[in-house]
Amino acid sequence: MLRLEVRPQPSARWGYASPLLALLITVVIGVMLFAVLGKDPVRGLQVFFWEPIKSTYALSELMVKATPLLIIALGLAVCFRSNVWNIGAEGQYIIGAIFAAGVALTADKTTGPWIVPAVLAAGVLGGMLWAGITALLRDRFNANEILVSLMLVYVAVQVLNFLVYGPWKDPGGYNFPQTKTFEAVTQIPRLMSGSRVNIGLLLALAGVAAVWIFLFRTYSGYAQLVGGLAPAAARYAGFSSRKALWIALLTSGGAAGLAGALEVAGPIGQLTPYVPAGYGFAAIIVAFVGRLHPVGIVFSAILMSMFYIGGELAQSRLGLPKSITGVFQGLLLFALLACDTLIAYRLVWKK
Amino acid sequence: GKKEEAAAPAAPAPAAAEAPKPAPLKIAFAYVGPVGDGGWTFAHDNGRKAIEKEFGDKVVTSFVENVPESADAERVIRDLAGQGNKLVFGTTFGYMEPMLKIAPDFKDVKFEHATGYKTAENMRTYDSRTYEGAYMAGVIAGSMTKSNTLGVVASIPIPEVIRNINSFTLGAQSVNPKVKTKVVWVNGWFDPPKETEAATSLINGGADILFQNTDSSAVLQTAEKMGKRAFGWDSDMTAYGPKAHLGSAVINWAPYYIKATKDVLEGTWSTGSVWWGVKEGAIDMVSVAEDVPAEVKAKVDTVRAGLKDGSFSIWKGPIVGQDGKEVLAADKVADDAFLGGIKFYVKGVEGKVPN
Amino acid sequence: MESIALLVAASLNAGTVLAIASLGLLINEKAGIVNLGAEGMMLCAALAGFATVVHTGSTTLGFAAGMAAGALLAAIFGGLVIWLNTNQYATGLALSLFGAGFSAFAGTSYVQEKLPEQTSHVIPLLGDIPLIGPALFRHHPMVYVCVALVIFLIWFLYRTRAGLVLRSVGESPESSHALGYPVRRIRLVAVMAGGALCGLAGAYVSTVYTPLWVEGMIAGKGWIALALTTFATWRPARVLLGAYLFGGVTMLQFHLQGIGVNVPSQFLTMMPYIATIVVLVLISRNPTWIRINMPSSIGKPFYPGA
Amino acid sequence: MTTTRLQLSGITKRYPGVVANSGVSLTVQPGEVHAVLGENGAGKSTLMKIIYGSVKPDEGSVMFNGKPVHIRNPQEARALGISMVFQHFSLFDTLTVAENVWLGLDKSLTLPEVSASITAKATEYGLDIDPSRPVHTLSVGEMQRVEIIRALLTNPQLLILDEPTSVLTPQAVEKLFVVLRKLASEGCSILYISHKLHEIRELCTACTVLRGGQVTGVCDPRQESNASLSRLMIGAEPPALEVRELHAGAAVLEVKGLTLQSDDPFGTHLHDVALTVRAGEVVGIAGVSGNGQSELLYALSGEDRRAPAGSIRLGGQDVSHAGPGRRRAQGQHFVPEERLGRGAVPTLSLAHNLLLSRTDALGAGGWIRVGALKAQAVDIIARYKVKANGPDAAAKSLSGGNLQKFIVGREIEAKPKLLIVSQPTWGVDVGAAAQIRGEILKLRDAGCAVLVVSEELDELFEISDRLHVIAKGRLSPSLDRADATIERIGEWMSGLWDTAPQHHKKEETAHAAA
Ligand SMILES: Nc1ncnc2c1ncn2[C@@H]1O[C@H](COP(=O)(O)OP(=O)(O)OP(=O)(O)O)[C@@H](O)[C@H]1O
Ligand SMILES: Nc1ncnc2c1ncn2[C@@H]1O[C@H](COP(=O)(O)OP(=O)(O)OP(=O)(O)O)[C@@H](O)[C@H]1O
Ligand SMILES: [Mg+2]
Ligand SMILES: [Mg+2]
Repeated sequence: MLRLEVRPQPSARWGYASPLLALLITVVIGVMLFAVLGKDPVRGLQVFFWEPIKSTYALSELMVKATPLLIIALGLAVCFRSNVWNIGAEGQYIIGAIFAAGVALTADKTTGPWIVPAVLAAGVLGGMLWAGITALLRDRFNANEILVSLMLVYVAVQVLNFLVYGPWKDPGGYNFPQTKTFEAVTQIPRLMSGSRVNIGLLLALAGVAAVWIFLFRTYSGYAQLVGGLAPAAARYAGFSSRKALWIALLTSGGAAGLAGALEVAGPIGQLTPYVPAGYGFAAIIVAFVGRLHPVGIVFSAILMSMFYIGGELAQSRLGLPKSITGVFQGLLLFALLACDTLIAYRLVWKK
Repeated sequence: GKKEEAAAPAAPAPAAAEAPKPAPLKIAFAYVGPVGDGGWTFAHDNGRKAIEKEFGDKVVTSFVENVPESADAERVIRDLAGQGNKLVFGTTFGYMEPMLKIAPDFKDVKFEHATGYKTAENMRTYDSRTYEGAYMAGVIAGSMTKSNTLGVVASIPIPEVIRNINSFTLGAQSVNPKVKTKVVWVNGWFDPPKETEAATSLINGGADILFQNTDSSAVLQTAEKMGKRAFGWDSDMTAYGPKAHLGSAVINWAPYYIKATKDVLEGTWSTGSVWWGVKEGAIDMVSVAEDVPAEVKAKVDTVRAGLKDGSFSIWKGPIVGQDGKEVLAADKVADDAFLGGIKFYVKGVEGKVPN
Repeated sequence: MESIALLVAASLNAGTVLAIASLGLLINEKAGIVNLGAEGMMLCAALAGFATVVHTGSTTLGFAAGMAAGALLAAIFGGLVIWLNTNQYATGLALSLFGAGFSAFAGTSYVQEKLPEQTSHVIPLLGDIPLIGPALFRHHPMVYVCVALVIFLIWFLYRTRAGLVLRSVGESPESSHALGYPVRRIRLVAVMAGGALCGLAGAYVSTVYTPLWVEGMIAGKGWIALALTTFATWRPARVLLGAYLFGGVTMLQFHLQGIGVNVPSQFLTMMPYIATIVVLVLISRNPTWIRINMPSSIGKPFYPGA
Repeated sequence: MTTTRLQLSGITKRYPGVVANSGVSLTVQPGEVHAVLGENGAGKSTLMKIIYGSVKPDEGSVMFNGKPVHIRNPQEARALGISMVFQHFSLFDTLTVAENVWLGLDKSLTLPEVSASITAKATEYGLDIDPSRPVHTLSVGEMQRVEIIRALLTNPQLLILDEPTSVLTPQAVEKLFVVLRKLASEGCSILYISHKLHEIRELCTACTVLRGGQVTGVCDPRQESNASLSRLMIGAEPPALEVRELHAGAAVLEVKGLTLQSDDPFGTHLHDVALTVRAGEVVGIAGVSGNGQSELLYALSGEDRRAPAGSIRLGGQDVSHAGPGRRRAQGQHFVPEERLGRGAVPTLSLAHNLLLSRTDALGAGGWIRVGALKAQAVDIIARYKVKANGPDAAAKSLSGGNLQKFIVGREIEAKPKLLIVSQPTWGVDVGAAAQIRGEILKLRDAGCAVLVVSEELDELFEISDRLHVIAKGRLSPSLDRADATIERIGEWMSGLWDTAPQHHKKEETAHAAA
């Protein structure tokens, strides 16, 4: 019988090989799925893995999609590594978008370019505020953060709806549920003309470095890690678990809020009921597939975006339903979780 | 299985290029929901199929479903335009801004946007007068109700929906002045369990005939289960509740879609705003139940005929708002601007318009 | 009065879905496993149940198919979590995602299908009592099955040896293992039983509660069910009570709209979620209470040495 | 001739990296109380688990009552008539006594029947217990009673007791021996594990000694001396410790009126604890585990900051509400009893584990200077002879003793003014234990105040200058080592020092003033 045996030391090699093996398994299952559905598997793989990167424009769209995922997942990595289970990033993203929109709506023809940092700061603040509710309830009342943060997503959606259907509705918009389009000055500066990639991408990459340094090179990052790995050791060391909780939630909330701000003031350009696009949930997979490591997350954000875009393209190219994206994403995460077992264990044959 | 037809050829077959015939016109649709929602997107997809049937190998159509009205819409629609589609339909309001952004970059592509109000040189808007169907449903409901209480499961409080609730009520009052309409908002277009709960709550509140402005058949099914009556919406829903079904207010996008395709094929396309209704064959009340008395059916026929030849207007004064104040003076006929901005309930609708 | 009775009836009906799923999750958690994949299991089960009824016309078979689908997905989850010691939260989330994606993917051809007509269920005599009859005795049999299930679970967990073993596994898997109980197999059975109940709830939604199939139709009920186990401090009777209460709050938002209460509908829509948070806070305030009632090993991996 | 009750031959069990048992043979006769002796990690528990079926041997055979058996799981063992009381209790805190017992019985009894038989057995053996009480309300001694009753109810022919006395007061040990002798006289064989030589010599009629997983001797303990048993057990006699003069200085740690509700609902509340530790002395706290030691240590370390204001003073300053960081800054260092998970993060490297209590390798703004950190770890590894794969080895890859040496080294190298050590040599081999005790005494001689909490009386007698006893959350007055006897401490361990409260109060004040 095949058995698992603990390795004396976790295998560093499998640490890197496991995501690749997981991807391979997902691809193999994908190919089988295409074959079963009577679609050309080569064409299928092309749609998912080649078309999204085949041109500068395609690449830039891939980045547009990956940026919010990357930013949110970076925050979540800090959070999950601290053993705080914030699964309500979607809500924090929405509130971040709302705060950002609140600032962007104050802009008029005379507003200077300082509005952009203000919009982004507002987004961060909004995300932090929303995550702060979870932190507060966890801290003061010991309420389970998984459930609280999740319920707050639904509440955030309704707050957004209330605003766009009510007080913030564009007066000149025939009562349609959306704000007026923001002034051009609030538009997040683009990196190059002809593409929608904006400075959000740079912020995200800076975030990668910042999170790496924070987690692996600073004492407070170390305190977060210890709190996640061994809470009793953190208490022994004198690292405050409350502080860790707040840092974790505020970081991930702030990141999600920033992503929300970048999205409304970037590609969307107004607040609509359709701001929630599921990035907050997808970022959870991104964070895990990236092994909660900032560099790993860059790759997983790109991979996940390829699945998204591939799913869209698969419709117009192959006539496949969009939900295939979710199937692949779920499969990848399952495969990765299973493959990760090989880091700490090895397979042995035993009678 | 609605999917088979969906498999559009990936690219024009090389053989087609050799043929002397001009390459077929590529037409693409971006849908907000799944084609199988049995409602809004389903109806649009029927329109797409009608194009295929009408023009045969002169056109090639494809679609992308479930395109969120977020930053994704722009990418998807841009991709559709970039794929060589010369006519692109966006079938939900939320695509307006993305399509406006894309249109200037693809001057040779015609963009058609449903339910919006902004246009561009190569982008026009179209919509249908769904309230005409609502009015006809109201006529039937007003005649058939025993409790004089009607219920509406409403989606999202935009003018179109409020207009439909009002028109439904006006239709009912035209045959039964005692009628009251209760409204429950579910804040979504497509959420069957919630629609079910809302419908249940309306029936519990005394409504014996339900009407909905949401896209699923859940309301009709709930009525069926609870022994009440209801209508189909967007498409003919008889099959979902044969006993409860009083009739379906359907949208038929085919005439418009065929016209738009023809415009492009013949080079006569020009921008503007199009709002079609019963008159153009875009709206109808179909499959009226057998137990609806002949005189009620006749009344519906009269309304339909009147709308068709323009002799009848639903929004013709005097119309009184909830507070008893006149919102439309006697003999005044509402213009499209008035209709497009309705934010009030007419007398007989209970509750308050959200916000 | 009449409308109150009907509100009660609707609340019981809405609560039943939550209760069945939540009881399943309670069984999981009593054995020490948290399955965040409830939503995904319910969705797949909803589709399986719906498809089965479409093809066979039998609601009973539909329920069975839903339970099988739930148990199958739970078994995958259990295999990963119990044998490969993967993180329970991450694996549950993966299941949620996969379940949502897979059901949407596999269910495309069922979207337009409709189910055979349902018979109404009125208990003779009792159903005719004014007020009480419509409130309590005109429900689908599943509503009563759910109550029976609660009674059964109370008996099973607190009166039988098997129930005691289940609780012991959740309380201290190390001790159970030392006494010779096959902890991992027991946990797997518990996880699958929980999955089957989530599946039953899912199939009930798609075949009876809202008899149609559309993607994502569980609409967060799996998550509420998850919150309910904590709400009920892992006690079956309180799960039922909590579920009815939540069913009630859900129905109340429409009821209030229907009677014209002047609050933006968005705030009414928020109510069940805010209520969940408020209750969680109230319940969690007392750590001793939680500690005594919560299965101690919940969410923690267990490796039997050797 | 009676058949042999149990015969093991050639039992081998390998774990990754360790051979826990290697070719072990063991013979137990009916009615025999057979000791299995060996130091920590010798493989005693593993061998017992193999007999009980909860661990599968890689090689070797088992005969029970003359027949070869393959015991696949504890149920089968119980069916054969083998019962076991584990070193670490296998009880369920939130369940009642009766439910706990029920889980250990394979017969299809009902719960009321189980309760009745518990009461019957309890009377028979004088093990008083209420079947309806939840286990978390029991004292440790009572918990063990539950374990023993559970074992007895299976009417065993072979009863395995894995270190049953480590949690008992000397008086309770005597009571246990009465029960065991009665059982043996009824024909039940007993396998008795301990590393307490005098207990074994008092109780057992046969003895198998293990060292490093192998049998190093079989003997009749009644014929042996402590020294000869010890030689068998560790291969040599432990090096004698040199005890030096006491030069106690100023009080470093002063605790007064420390009353604290445990934040663990199943914990022990502290009641009016008072103690003083002066520079240059080692103060020991004896007591059976679960009597408030962990609560006291949490309060002293700063991990629990709810102590009443003024109740804990460090170097004259009130630190009752200060966290571990602030106390460390004032020169207090602490070695907790749980090494993995509290004293060290299992998955982090040794170097990174230094940062738990040391901040010397931090640069400006909390920047971690990785090079400096590693150098520091290399230094400790070398100086304390830690067997490890370099500074990058994960803490959990070290054996318990080596990790303990590393942690003790980490705290001692910080040059503390006050060192608090809990269970300094738990699970540590004799050589390492001697090294650690030597380091503690060296520190004392250098003028550091040391507080040691331990359950090993021998150890406390060896290194302490003064002793306290903790019982039921209350701390006894202090006793100079010269005045302390095993009997007196044993009596105090059951909380019986109040017989002459006036007298002791005075003594305590005298110490505090000194
Ligand atoms: N791509 C990756 N995916 C998953 N985990 C990773 C990845 N890279 C590193 N890790 C893990 O994350 C932790 C920190 O890695 P990091 O790369 O910061 O260490 P490092 O820079 O090599 O350390 P040092 O420089 O101190 O030697 C380690 O536990 C490592 O095993
Ligand atoms: N499940 C396990 N996995 C790996 N190694 C183990 C396991 N159980 C025991 N060991 C190792 O086997 C050896 C023997 O352990 P065992 O528990 O039998 O010792 P012991 O004699 O009972 O010690 P103690 O006196 O501390 O109880 C030790 O080195 C221990 O670390
Ligand atoms: Mg590096
Ligand atoms: Mg042992």
